[in-house]
Amino acid sequence: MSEIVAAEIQTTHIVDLARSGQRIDGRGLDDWRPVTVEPGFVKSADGSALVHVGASAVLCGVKLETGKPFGDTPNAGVLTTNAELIPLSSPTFEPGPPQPTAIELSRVVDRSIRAAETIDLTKLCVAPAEKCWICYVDLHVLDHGGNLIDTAQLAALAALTHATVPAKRFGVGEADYPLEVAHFPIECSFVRLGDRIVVDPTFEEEAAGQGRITVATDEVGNVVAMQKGKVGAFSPDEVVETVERAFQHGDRLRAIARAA
Amino acid sequence: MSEIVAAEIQTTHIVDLARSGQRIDGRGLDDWRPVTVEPGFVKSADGSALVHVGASAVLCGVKLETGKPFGDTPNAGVLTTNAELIPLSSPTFEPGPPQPTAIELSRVVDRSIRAAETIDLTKLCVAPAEKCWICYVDLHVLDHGGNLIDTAQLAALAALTHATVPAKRFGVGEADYPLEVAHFPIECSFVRLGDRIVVDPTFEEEAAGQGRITVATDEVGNVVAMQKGKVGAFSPDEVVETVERAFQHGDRLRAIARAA
Amino acid sequence: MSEIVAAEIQTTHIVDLARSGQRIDGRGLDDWRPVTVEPGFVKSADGSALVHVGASAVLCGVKLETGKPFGDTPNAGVLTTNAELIPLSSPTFEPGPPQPTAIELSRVVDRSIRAAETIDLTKLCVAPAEKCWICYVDLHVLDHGGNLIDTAQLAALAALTHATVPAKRFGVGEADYPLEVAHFPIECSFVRLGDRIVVDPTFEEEAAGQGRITVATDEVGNVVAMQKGKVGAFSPDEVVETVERAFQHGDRLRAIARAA
Amino acid sequence: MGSVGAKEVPELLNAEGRRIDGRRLDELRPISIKIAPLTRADGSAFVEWGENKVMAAVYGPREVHPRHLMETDKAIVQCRYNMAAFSVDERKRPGLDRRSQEISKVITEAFESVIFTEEFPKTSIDIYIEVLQANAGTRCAGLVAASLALADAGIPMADLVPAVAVGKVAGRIALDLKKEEDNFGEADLPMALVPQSGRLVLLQMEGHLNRGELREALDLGVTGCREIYRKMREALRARYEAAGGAEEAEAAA
Amino acid sequence: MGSVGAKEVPELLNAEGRRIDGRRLDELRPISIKIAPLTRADGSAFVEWGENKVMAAVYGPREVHPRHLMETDKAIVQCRYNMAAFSVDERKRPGLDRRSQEISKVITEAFESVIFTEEFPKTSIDIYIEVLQANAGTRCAGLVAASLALADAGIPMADLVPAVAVGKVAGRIALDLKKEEDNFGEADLPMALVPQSGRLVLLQMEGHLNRGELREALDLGVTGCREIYRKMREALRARYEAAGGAEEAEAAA
Amino acid sequence: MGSVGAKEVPELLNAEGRRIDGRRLDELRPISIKIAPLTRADGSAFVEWGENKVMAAVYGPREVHPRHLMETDKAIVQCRYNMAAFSVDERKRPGLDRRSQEISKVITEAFESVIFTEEFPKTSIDIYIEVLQANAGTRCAGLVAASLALADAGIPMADLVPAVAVGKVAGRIALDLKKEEDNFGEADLPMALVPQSGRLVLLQMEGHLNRGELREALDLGVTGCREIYRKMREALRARYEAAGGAEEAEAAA
Repeated sequence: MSEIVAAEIQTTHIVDLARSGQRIDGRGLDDWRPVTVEPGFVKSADGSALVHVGASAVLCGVKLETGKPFGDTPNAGVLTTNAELIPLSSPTFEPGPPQPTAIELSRVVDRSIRAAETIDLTKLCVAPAEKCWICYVDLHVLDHGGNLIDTAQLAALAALTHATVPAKRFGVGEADYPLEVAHFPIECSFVRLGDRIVVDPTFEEEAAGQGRITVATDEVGNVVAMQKGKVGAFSPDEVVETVERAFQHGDRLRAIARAA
Repeated sequence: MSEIVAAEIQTTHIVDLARSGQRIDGRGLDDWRPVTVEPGFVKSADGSALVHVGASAVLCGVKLETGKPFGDTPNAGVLTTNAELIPLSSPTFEPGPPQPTAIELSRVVDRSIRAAETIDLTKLCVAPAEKCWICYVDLHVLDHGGNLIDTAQLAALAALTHATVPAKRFGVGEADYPLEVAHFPIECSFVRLGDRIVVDPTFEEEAAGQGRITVATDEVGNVVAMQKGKVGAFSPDEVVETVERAFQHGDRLRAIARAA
Repeated sequence: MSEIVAAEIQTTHIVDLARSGQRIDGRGLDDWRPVTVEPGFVKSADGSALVHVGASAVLCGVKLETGKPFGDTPNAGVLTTNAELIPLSSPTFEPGPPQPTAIELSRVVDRSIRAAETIDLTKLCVAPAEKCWICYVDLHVLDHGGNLIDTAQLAALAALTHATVPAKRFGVGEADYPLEVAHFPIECSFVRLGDRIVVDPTFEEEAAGQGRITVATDEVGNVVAMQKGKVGAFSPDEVVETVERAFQHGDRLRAIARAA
Repeated sequence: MGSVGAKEVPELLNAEGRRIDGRRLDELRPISIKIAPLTRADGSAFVEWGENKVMAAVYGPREVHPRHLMETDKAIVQCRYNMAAFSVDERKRPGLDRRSQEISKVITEAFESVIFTEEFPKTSIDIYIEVLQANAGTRCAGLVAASLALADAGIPMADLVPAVAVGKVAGRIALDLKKEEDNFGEADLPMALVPQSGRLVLLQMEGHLNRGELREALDLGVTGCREIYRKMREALRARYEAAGGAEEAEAAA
Repeated sequence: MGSVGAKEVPELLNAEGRRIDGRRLDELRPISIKIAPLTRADGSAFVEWGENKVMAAVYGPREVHPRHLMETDKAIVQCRYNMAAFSVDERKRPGLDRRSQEISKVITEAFESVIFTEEFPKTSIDIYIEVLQANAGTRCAGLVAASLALADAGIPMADLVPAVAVGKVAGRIALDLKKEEDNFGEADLPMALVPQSGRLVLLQMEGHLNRGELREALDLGVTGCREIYRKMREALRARYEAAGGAEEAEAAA
Repeated sequence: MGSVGAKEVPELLNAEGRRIDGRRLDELRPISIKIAPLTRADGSAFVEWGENKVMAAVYGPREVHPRHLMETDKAIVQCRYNMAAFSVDERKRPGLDRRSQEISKVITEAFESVIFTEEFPKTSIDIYIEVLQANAGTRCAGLVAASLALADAGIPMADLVPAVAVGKVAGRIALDLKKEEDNFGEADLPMALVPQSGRLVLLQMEGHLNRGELREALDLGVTGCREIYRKMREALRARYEAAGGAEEAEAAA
């Protein structure tokens, strides 16, 4: 049986299940897989978190260094997010420079963090136009079991939430202090399976899906970022539906990320 | 019919025509296609020109920025020419780093501008060894209908001729002022078709040609640059013939570029 | 006859010979091929040497420039070794970025030079944290007849031994002066052929070998670097044996490199 | 949006409800379309939209390059969105940066959602978008130009794909932001619509919108897309009438 | 070793012969092993060794990519050793630097020396080692993790490959250096052993050792490798007993 | 030429019409040629020309790599001109810069114009030129070396390809510029001749030459090429006589 045929059969099966409100792993259409958050997993980072969402695992490490502010934002520090889809994590990833999927992943996570003003970048300024903190958020995908965006975003948020500014090490203060986190955006992704829209898709559901939509919400009722991805389309009503669902999941996940 | 056979038939046809003094588009052997020059096409550039030569179209944008002079020329500004053979412009161009053809294009255009001392680079010095203007000449090929070198060079010359030095924006002067252009080199390319040498070759004539030669002349009777390209050979007498013809075409094209 | 079969036959032949204490070029198992060292081969370098070991040829050029010390070693200059396996030197090398073999070559040569403290890097400091000498050791492989590591390392040592610090040219002194060389490490490589271990392998012996081991010794009785390479294994006793042999060859080769 | 440490914010909306360039909140910038400006491409279009200038070209269906990307049951779609070095205020280094690669990806996926790729197995449909002059909304302008270039190339599609960005300016939802509005606005939401199905094939968003604002933004965007759709069909009709006319003239000659 | 211009040297060995972390000269740091922590890989292992955290995964035997590397008479082995950007004190730029490429090469050659590659012609066995937290000895920790991942993937091998680094600290030969010892020590000698043959498949060295010290270092390293070998087999046994137990439980259910 | 802001110009031509190194205007620098200095290449040559040292090697006809460049009706020619990092005063970063890529292209095209490529369809003829020490005129020295390496490799060609640069120094047309003349000269015109046809297969020029000077430069260059052609043939003859002599001696033994 050719790969194409096999994939088609699996897609049909997954879509048929969804039509009757079911999923291959037994979840309901609006259920997440189990989520675990281990902050401080990596001692060499200034902040870190290992997040599992079902079979997916992403390790985020935050490092802070001093550097020069950008010319157009002399009073602000710099936040930069990078994702590596290392071939360890999936048979479909290859070594080499970041591919569009990795770039989209890092940019969508970055957008939620940035748009929500998670970190007040002006507080990362040390001396205007001279010196500031550069905050690197590095996402290391370890196991690709689907829904990497949400897994990675949760890891980034948890790593930032538990990060320390190494002021002493860089000679810009007497003591290290916790990085201040102002907002807590949570990204929540859905895929279309036929006429149904399911949350937190597995690897197989993503492959079978006809369009993905990611909605980032903050803790005070704002949508702060969205991204429609993959081949497929959503009606405005469907978009509004995913936004409602994202707000609900957001509250629960936010509690997990902050408590961990 | 294989591609190779088809190409051979077309080559034979083009060479046969040339033998009888004719060309596939009805021109004489020493005729250029229609030339149009639209300066100021791009407002975001400090100078720009869209040039059409027959079916070929090249957009040149000039941008000036302040920077540091090179160590060995502390009293001079910097001129740098870059060409992109973007895949939009021809089925034969591929995305990726510049290929030898793009590099040759930018270097041959750059050589004519530089050797003719088109811009007096010492006038781009702001503070010796400290600050100077860096003049970027970016060539964006939009449609590849043959003779890209001359089309691009004309676009570069026209864009420079109509460029403004953004002194105010960069805080090195009270007001912006026109970039001073000292000389007006014009490049003129030929290909060999059998025993005949035709000017301003089309895409098909370039493919059929047995050697290309480009001659850049200035407005005071100098040859300032030459480049033999492609597989093929020219006798010294033929070289001298192309130089004479290049001087004549140069005068006419120079008027078009400056008037535009 | 397939290439694989041909290679197997040659391997068998080479291993059989070694079992009876013989080699394809008539040498004994512990004999080097003829070694010649031509220092000063390249006038544009501050130090250079062309070294032939049998059919292998490596040209090393040393250049010194002033630059900034690394942040963590403000009182030291910088030594950097680079090897290019240019496709001129072997049918098996391809153009492009350095491949693992070239990287291993440069790093193994660099390790012997660095670990032996061949150059006292603190003497390359001009002004602490401000200015220092950067010493580039560039290895240009011209002919790959086997045992490139030792050939290249000998070229590097000879080029450094005969190098001049261009103090006058860089305006940090009245006159140029010889680069001070404190130690004289020599690398010596072996390959396993069946149960025998032969020194200075040819290209064919390297292909037939089951493991390579390189030992760098200095002039005062220290092993300063080792590297096991290629598929294959060595017992600790065999390692100790190669160390003894490396000390003996080292003394003879060191004399050649310094005398040249 | 919310550029940290940015300069003083201009007045983006005046007392009369007019925007910085005099437009109403639901008004588009002027759009002009030229079909088939290029000779080598299989299809092309040039769009001037406010102060944006965007060229798009389509090649294909043609051989897949590199070969290992070929799919046996359908055409692959490859879109490359690129900005000319001189298209923005500060010169951009040539080549695709991460932003351009992300935009290339979402535009590719938008078109894969409407092109009948299964009609051309083992081929590639290559879409090139070149931003020559940029002033906010270039990805939408690029989508519109590329959609017209696809039509010009005769690629079978479910529909044309109009696109527009909606934003939030001085606390109000506004259509089709220009550069100053985008820099100092509070949200940006580009979208692309398939008019016949009423579904969105591209949707991105960044900023702050509450539930009500989001609904309003989606509705305003859909209305804007439908207006652009009319302009796109008009341009194609004019082109084919001209071409048809020319052909008739030729036939009559 | 001997970092030029480096900071003051800490006391690496006290009067009682104890090292900076209280270990004896011939003592290993604590090692903990987790087999099969990953779901997508064909085999995987996670090793915590002192303050190192290293993940390894194996894929294969599978199709060779890129194709031209395929060998008709055996499997190729491709190992990629990579350090996470945040695994070291000063952030490392993502991607393989020259050091990582060299380590990838010597580890590849070590495993090619024990894997029965001729059983899987025309395939690739891909080994990925990710250093998540580094504290000296990562290539050895990576070899141990990769060796266990190969076993977990069921790749036939002559033997497991334990590895350890030996060094010289305050003039004495010491087993399994940690970061401070590595930075200020006088020699570093990482090695990997095939226990059944007693031969070394990886051996590197840098620093200063005389003949006697070298012999001592080799002997101490072999002893250390044999201890690690025991831990590796123990971890695999525990894993398969647990798995077997689970299967029995399932069968009984 | 005319380096902006460069140092004081030395006296390039003295009252007796002698140049900076004592040569007349139409005089070449000394040239010495070694055929087949390399063992691995199919053909090779080493040329010392004034203070230039250039090595060339030829491999082929051999399998095309990468495969997609293969042509079914002829051999492809691939020339790579490269400068060693230490070949110039200021260290050059390893790898092909834009200048080297352009030179590689024009040299490739020069040789494609004389090699009988149709005799070896589906193969590649690879030419490698390494500049080890540079002092103006390296592309011409490289062409000469590569031409001899092609002959040594037995590649069928219409003719050898001698090359030389002509320039303008202190207002006079001069043959074979050295570095100071090139830096402070007013024009540089490298060329390569096919002696039997009298045609040029490489021609570049930069600087200022009026019509008369250009004619003079071309003529002087052709004369220079013919002199180099004699030296090239002499070197090949000497090589084959030596080789032949050796073979006879072997046969007699």
